[in-house]
This record gives sequence, C-alpha cells and structure tokens, in this order.
Amino acid sequence: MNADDIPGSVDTRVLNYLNRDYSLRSWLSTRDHKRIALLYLATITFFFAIAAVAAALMRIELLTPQGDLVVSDIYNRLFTLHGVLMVWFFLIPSIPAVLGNFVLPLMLGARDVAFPRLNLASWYIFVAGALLALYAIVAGGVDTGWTFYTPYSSTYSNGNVMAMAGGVFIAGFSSIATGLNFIVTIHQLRAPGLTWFRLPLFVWSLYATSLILVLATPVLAITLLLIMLERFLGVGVFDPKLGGDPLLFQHLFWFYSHPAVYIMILPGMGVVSELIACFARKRIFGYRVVAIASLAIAILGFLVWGHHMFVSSQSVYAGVVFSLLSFLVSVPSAIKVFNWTATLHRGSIRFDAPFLYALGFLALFTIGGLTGLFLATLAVDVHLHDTYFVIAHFHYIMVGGMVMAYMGGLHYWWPKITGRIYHDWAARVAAVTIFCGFNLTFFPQFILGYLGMPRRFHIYPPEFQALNVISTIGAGILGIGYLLPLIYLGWSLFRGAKAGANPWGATGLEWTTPSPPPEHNFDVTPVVTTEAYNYPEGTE
Amino acid sequence: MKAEGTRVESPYVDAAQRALAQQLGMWAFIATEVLLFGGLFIAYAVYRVHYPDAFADGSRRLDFWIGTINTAVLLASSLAMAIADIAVRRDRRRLLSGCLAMTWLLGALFLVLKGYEYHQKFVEHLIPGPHFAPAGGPAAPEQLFFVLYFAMTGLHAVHMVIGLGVIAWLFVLSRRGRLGPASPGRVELAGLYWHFVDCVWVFLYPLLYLIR
Amino acid sequence: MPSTPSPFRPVLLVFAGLMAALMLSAAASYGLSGTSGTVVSLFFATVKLALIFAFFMKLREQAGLVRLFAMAGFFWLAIAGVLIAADYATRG
Amino acid sequence: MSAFGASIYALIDGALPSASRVSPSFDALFLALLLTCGTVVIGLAVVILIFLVRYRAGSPAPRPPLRIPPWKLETTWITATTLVFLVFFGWGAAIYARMAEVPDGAMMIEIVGRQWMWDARHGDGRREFAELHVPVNQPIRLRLTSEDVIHSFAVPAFRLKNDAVPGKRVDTWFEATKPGRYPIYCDQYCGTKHSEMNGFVVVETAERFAAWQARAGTGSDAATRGRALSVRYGCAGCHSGDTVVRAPRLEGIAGRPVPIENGQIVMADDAYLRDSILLPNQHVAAGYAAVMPSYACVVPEGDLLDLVAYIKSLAQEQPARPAP
Repeated sequence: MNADDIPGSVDTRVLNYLNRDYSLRSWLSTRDHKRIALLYLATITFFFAIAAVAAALMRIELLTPQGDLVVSDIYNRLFTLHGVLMVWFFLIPSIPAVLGNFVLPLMLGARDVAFPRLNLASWYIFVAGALLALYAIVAGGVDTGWTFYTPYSSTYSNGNVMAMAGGVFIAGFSSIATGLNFIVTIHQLRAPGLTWFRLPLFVWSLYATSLILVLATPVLAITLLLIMLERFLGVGVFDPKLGGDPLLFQHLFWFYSHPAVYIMILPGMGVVSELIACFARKRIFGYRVVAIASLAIAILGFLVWGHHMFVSSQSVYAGVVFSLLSFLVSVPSAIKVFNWTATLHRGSIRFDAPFLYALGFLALFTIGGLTGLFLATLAVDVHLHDTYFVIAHFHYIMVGGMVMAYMGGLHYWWPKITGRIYHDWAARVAAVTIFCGFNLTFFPQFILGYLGMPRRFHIYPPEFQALNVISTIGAGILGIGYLLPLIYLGWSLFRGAKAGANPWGATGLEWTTPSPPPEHNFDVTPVVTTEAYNYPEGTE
Repeated sequence: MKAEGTRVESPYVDAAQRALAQQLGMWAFIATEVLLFGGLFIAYAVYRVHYPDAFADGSRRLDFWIGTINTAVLLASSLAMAIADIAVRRDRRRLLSGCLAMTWLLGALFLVLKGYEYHQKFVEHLIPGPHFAPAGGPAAPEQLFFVLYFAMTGLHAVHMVIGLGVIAWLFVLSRRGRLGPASPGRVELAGLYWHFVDCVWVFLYPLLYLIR
Repeated sequence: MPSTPSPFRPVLLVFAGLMAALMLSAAASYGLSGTSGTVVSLFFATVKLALIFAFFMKLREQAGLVRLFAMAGFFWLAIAGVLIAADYATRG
Repeated sequence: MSAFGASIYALIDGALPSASRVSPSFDALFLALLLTCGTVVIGLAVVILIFLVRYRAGSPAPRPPLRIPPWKLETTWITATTLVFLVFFGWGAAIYARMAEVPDGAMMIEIVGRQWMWDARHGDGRREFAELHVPVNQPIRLRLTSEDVIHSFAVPAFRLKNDAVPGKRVDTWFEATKPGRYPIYCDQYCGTKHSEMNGFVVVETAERFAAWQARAGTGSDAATRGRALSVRYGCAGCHSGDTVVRAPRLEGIAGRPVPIENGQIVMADDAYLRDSILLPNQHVAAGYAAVMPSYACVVPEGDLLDLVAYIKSLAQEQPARPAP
C-alpha cells in the first residue's frame, strides 16, 4: 500500500492521474487534489466567461453617454453580476483552488493535501453557492453592487439579495475549507528536509493567503447572514430607522473584503516569483525578505480596511490611523517589486510565454500598486473615492496583477497538468494582446476618475465620452486576448507535443515527477537537501 | 494492488502525524468560528455602548432563571464530554457510551429550554418586526437588542444542533464498539467542537441575561 | 483503581470551578449594574473560558503550534474590535 | 460627433477646474504623487528593459556574483520606501484635517439626499432641487443627511466629497473661489437612477447671489413649514398645554438644559430634539410617562429638519411648565 509498491506495476501503459479512470463518477467522487484542481478550473472558467460577457455589455453600453443599450436597472444588475461573480466565483478561487490545489502537494513532495475529503467537499460547497448565485441572476438579478451596502441592500433593493448573499455565504465556506486544508498541509506534509526557508515562494504566498481565508471569511459570512436576517424580518441591526448604523456594516464588510484583495493578489505574487526565478535561471533576490513580506502583507492587510471609508463619515482620527497603516502595508508590496527586478539582474533570461505574463504582471501591478498610494493619501482619496480612478486602480491589481499571474501560472504548469505543450508563439501573441488591450481599457479610466466620473454610472456627462470609447475599444482587444488561450490550450490537449517531466528546466519538486503526475504524485517520497531555486549561478 | 485501483487513502506517514494534523485543522476551524461569532459580538458591543438603557431593558425581559439553568446544563454536558474523552483513552466502553448519551441529553435539554424561551418571546411580542410590541412600550432601539438576541442565540443553537448530530453518530459508533484507545481522534475532535460551542454560550449568558 | 487517584478528578474539579464561577457571576448581577456589572460578569466568563480551554480542551498539554492556532482567532478578533472601537470612540 | 469633439477638447483643456479654497493644495499634492510615481514606474521600466536585453539567455554579458551584500540593498530600499510613504501620508493627512475643520462664520446649508435628487435648504428657508446657489469666497457649511439610502455628495471642481448617511448628519464645507457652474454627482451607488442624481453648484458674486435671493423669493421658511407639519403629524395634540395626555410643552425648550427621568440633565440641542422625535423613550423628560411612540419610520428626514427648526423657533417663548 505504500509508494514502494508502485514500481512493481506490470501495466505497459503509464498510468497517471488522468488516464487511470475516465468515468464521470471517478471525477465527481475523486479525492485526488489534482483532479479537484481541474474541477475548479472548469467551474471558474465558466464563471469567468459569464462575468466577462457582463463586462462586455457594460463597455458597449458606455460607448455613448446616453443609456441606450440597456435601461438603468439592467445596467445595475450587470455590474453587480460582474462584481460578485468575478470576485467570489473567479478571482478568490482562481490561483489557490486551481493552481494551488494542483501544485501545492507536488511542491511539498506530499501525496495529497492534509484532508482530501474536505478538499472535495469544498468544491461541492463552492458549486452549491455558485448555483444559488446563478439562481439569483436568472430569477431577475441583483442590483446592489458587489459590496451589498446597507440600507440599500437590506431595505431598498428589489433584487434577489437573499439568494445572492446566500450564494456568497455558502461559497465562503469552501474558501475556509481550502484555506484550512492548505495551512495544515504546509505545516504537516513537507517532505523530509524541506524546511520553511527551503519552500518555494508560491508555498509561502499560499500560506499567507490561507491565513486570510480562514480568518477573514467568517466575518463576511456573519455580515451577509445579518443582511439576510434583516431582509427576512424586515428589521435588522444595520437599519438606521431602528437606531442601527449602516457604517457598522461597512466596517464588518471591509474587514473581510480588504484582506480579500490580498487573497486575490498574494497567490499571484507567489506564481510570479516562481516564473521569474525559472526564466531568469536565478534564485529570487532576497528570498527571505520576499517570503516574510508575504506574511507581513497578510497580517498588515487586516489593519487597513478603513481606507474604504474615508468619506463615509467615519471619524477623522480613524481615517488618519487607517491611512498610515495603508501606507505601511504597501511597503512589503513595493519591496517585492524591487526584489523581482533585482532577480533579473545578471540572470539568464528566456522569453517563453509564462515569463511574458510575469513581465506583464510586474508592469501592471506596479502601476496598480502606486495608484493605490493616491487612494491611501487622505486628501487625495476624498476627490478620487468612488470614481473611475478606483475602478482603474483595482482592475490594475485584480486583472493586471492577478489574472496575468493566473495566466502565467496556467501556462507554466500546463505541461505538468496535461502532459502536453501548447504552441509557444500563439501564447506569446496572446500575452502581448492581453497586455495591450488591458492598458487601453483601464488607463483611460484613471483620467476619467480624476476628472470626476463616478463609478457605477450608467448615463454620464458627454464630456467623458472620448475616454470611454477608447476604453471600450481596449476591452474588445482584451476580449480577443482572452479568447486566444482557449483555442491554443484546447488544441494542445489533442495535438500538443508530449511534455517531458521538466520542459522548462526548472527546479522544484513538482518537476521531478512525470507529466502528468502519477496518482500518488511521487513514486518515492523525495528528500530535499537544497534551497529553492537552486539554479547554477554566475556564468553560463 | 495497483490493478485493483485502490489508492493510498492517507497522505500521512504515521498516526501521530495524522493526529497532529487533525488537531491543527480543528483549532484552525475554531479560530474561524471565533471570528464568525466575533462579528456578532462586535455588533453587540457597538450598540450596547450606544444604547445602554435599551439593552438593559431588553435584558430584563429575558428569563434570568432559564438563562442560568441553561448555562449550568451546558457546562455539565461539557463535563460529560470531557469524561468521555478520558474514557475512550482508557477503553472504558460503557462509561464512554454513557457519557456520550449524557452529553447528548443535556444538549437536547438546553435546546428544549431555549425553544421554550423563544416561545415565550413570541407570546410577549418580542420578535422583531411589525409585531414587535413589548408590554409597557419599548425603549426605542430595543428591537436592536432582540435582533441581536435572536441572531446570537440562533446561530449558537444551529451549532448545538450540528453538535448533537455528531454526538449521536459517535454514540452509535461507541455502541458498536468502534471507538477505542487506538483511535481516540473522533471523540477528541468532537469534544473540541462541543466545548467551543459551550464557550460561546458562556459569553452570551452574561451579555444577554445579566445586564442590569 | 482505588489506590491511584481517579483520572476523572481534574475534570471534576474544573467543573466545580465552573459552577462556582457561574454562581458568583449570577449573584453579582443582582448587586452590580452598569459598567461594573459588565466588567465583573465578563471577568467570570473569561475565567470559565480559560478553564474550558485549558482543561476540557486540553490546551495545557498541547504543542506550542496548537496553542498558537488557538490564540489566532482571538488575536484577529481583537484587531477588528480595536480598530472599529477606534472609529466609534472618536466620532464627532 | 460634436459631443465627441467637445470631449476631446475638454481633455486637452484640462476639464477639471480648480475652484475651491482647498483645491490648489490638493492639486499640489496630486502632482507630487504623480511625479514621484511616474518616475518610479519609468525608472523601473527602464531598468527592467536593460536587464532583459543585457542578460537575455546566451548574451555575452559577464555575470559575476554581486559584490554589494544583499541586506544592504534590502535595508536601503525598505527605508527609502517607508520614508517616502510617510511624507505622503503626513501631507495628505494635514490637508484632510483642514478639510474636516469647518471655518467659523460659515454659511449653513442643509443637504438632504433622496432617491434620486439633491434637496438643498438654505438658512433663510429657500429650497433648491439639483441646484445649489452659493456666493463666491464665502465658506459654506454643508450639513449632509439622507432620507433613504447612502448617497455621496461630490463636487469634483471643489475636490469635495462626503457621504450622506441616513440617520446621521455630517458636516463638511467648501469655499468656492471662482464663479461658475460646477457639476454635482452622487458618488455612492444608490439605486436605479444613481447616474441621474446630478446637479450643479452655481457660484456667483456677492451681488449676483443677492439678486438671485431676491428673485427666488423668500419661500416659507423652515420654521413655518415645521409648524404646519407639527399639526399634520399630531405633535400639537400632546405637546400643547390643554390636552389630556400630558407631554412637555415645546416652547422654550430648545437650547436649554432638560432634566430627564434618571436624574441626569441633558442639553436640548439639535441632536436631542431630533432624537426625541425618533427615539422618544431614550431620554424621557422627568415627570412624564414614556408614552410617545417612535416617529422613526414616519417622519422623513426633510420634515425632521423643519420640525426641529420649528421647535427652535419657539425657544424664546414662555418657558415650559416645571415638571409636577
């Protein structure tokens, strides 16, 4: 029953996790972290597509200042759908539940995550939440925005707030299950010799992410529960007519939702560390600083939520405190950018597609992070708050940062996941298209925001039209950029060349096992004797 | 082995590693629960400071004796659970199933008393909403107190119901002789959960019943 | 069995302590009100929590890592509480 | 197409006027941030590009080990970043503190947000919808509130923004420095017609503002409207001398200390009057039974302002009877 038995296998066909059983039942009852990762991949791709269509409709609507494509109510439902699905049903599970699930045990030299059954349960919980959210959309939609601000969401909205909040509430438990699983896995299932400071940086970032998942998500859960209770009873704790305080909702909501931003970006940072080390053929500069910066971001990230409330009439003193803490949390992020840049120095750089995505991440995340400073600066935020500047800023982080990293990671581990290699030039073209389309879409929105165009505006003053048209054209290019990978990655599944165990010549335990990996990941439990990214340094 | 399609169920090297992993997992889950209830406690604290009179008035409308007796009942059920945990390690099977039964019964008694209290609140028009009409007129934001009362005790009761399900399952296992010193993990983990739910009530009791 | 101290002695003593704390807390609520009443009743609740965590949940005999996990939830709750209080305490 | 052309022109021209007392200091800070961040972005991009070319795989560039110890580099850029960040924090906080402090002698205007319009009430009782006339070079205190959901009163030309939260009244201020017409937006999503909840601030010279006041007529002032409302809501039924249900008289209460049930004394300021209507049993006047129902769901925010104004207008009348 242990790993030593496997070499005795007489089967001529090489068995791996994909081909050992093709039945649907074997997929739906699997406890294999690699298969669960693929279940997540299929699910979130579906939700990404729906949310992207909503975004496309909004961008087309915003071609003209009048509301001529859809009426306001529909527009409001579109941006709520886009926000809710993108945040909770795509971004938050994207890197952790897909790439993390697949790669984490491989990186640790483990057979699986600590609680395989819980892992499968988390996917089912996720699907249950997603179905409820889909029901809310199909049954008429929700028009609160993804932030569910009270008292609009609790009293005034006539959308299916109960179902949507319920869907997010349920999906939250899948986040908690994943986070809990990862934390215990990283503590308990590291291969012999794999000490904390020998871990790949992706593992560090997943650990930091899991901390947030476990400690922040329950606060969102209880907040949504209170909203549902308020809608159900007709009275509730956030109701100003009862003496309740709508700002308390914002505090509790952002206590989750600001750290949630780090749930979305930290795993991206981890992936990018892997990519830069691999394609520059160098150990990440300042490895320990980068590793600890992940934890620092996770912890400091809990102290800054009040910067979403500078103009909400929270106390001036609280505003000052939150502003200071927000600046402090940006220090470790800035440090990471410097360290990645320094890693390129005297490296031996190859320009494969995953690395192009990593470069895209570096550029866009830097812009996104620096514009965050504008919003952390109290006086400047007063002007920019709730304008398109904010929209542009967080899309630079979420899409420019996270989605770029996700795509980079997907391209990097694709040969490991599928055992096939995709067409490299097609992937490079897609990376460049996405980068250009993205900037064309979102850079004009910084200017729009500076000029004062509020977010969530369906009809807007005509002087904002030119920039909106540019933005919509960019969105078209971005959309094409996202369609390309579907084509060449799909094509590679059938026609792609077979990938060896280590097509990139990378270090890391996941590259020591065949592609696709066997069901138990490793024939022999690996023993680690070196640090991560042990590339030959110096001359080449 | 391979041809039969069996797989190594456990990712662990040995039972000790597995036990520690489960401990860690359970405590991480309890940290999650602390923050889940914590959101309610924070909302409570904010309004309690804002409206001390309304909260004192609301508290006076709760049944002090049911609250106190229920606290004692829960503490006793925790004791039974703690004894069960010792019993399973010493392989005292009859004591184990007896203690599990005791834990379950005391937990159920708690819920019955709680249900009776909810019924009382219904009769006295203390359910928040359009029919909220306490005798003698409410101190104005008093509905806030009752919304929080029902949210906090309701969430706690949901946890109790889940706990009762788990303990009933353990009881069945113990009657079948499936619990013993070789694998004390299940009783121990269920115990952690049960004691934690108890701890939540330990705080709900003074915050809801003892304001004067 | 009779010669060695009963293995159940510690938990029974803890239970006695819990009941004592409960009774003191209930009795105190008759004498005290307002802030002092709140402080006293929360003190007794904390005593009960500490007893349950240390003995019933056996935190006393656990590895340091487990204790760290047990504290994490309370630490993060304190973060939320302190910063929210910072807003409410300084509102104009 | 003409709108399109105009929008391009607006871009070139700098479509965002700077028209309030704080906007120049805001603009200076914004520019400093923009230059700093722009330098960092361009600097990083240049460095990265150089590395990419020079250290591409197979290039002949030598790659000797680094001679500076890494910890020196790390401490340098950690310290530098932190210091730069602290400068911007302090700068922003200083301006923010100034924005929060309403200057003395500011002219008070109450703004009520409701789905989906801005309702402005001047001190002399004039009301405006979706427009706000103010004189130039005169500090204006805005008292924001909302009747339904959270709105946000934003005037980009003044770099001004504050949420209008139901159940709260929050003060903010501005001082316009250039006559003109500047758009008001609602920046907090507030429902179906959120994007149509717009308006204009019309800043005029003192003379033209006086002319506007004369032209707009006096309108009935808040206190007069409040008197009518007090009849409509039945306040007078209890709160006048000759009724069965005894309740405190409203005359001479505003601005005076009131003894309440638990022996404390509270000052009958705006907040007290307002709470007494919405949460009457919170501070019951000594000697009276707690019988008044809450008007929290009955009186909209706008009417509440008028009622409070009415009660305040009675401040100088005969004092309330001492409690029996």
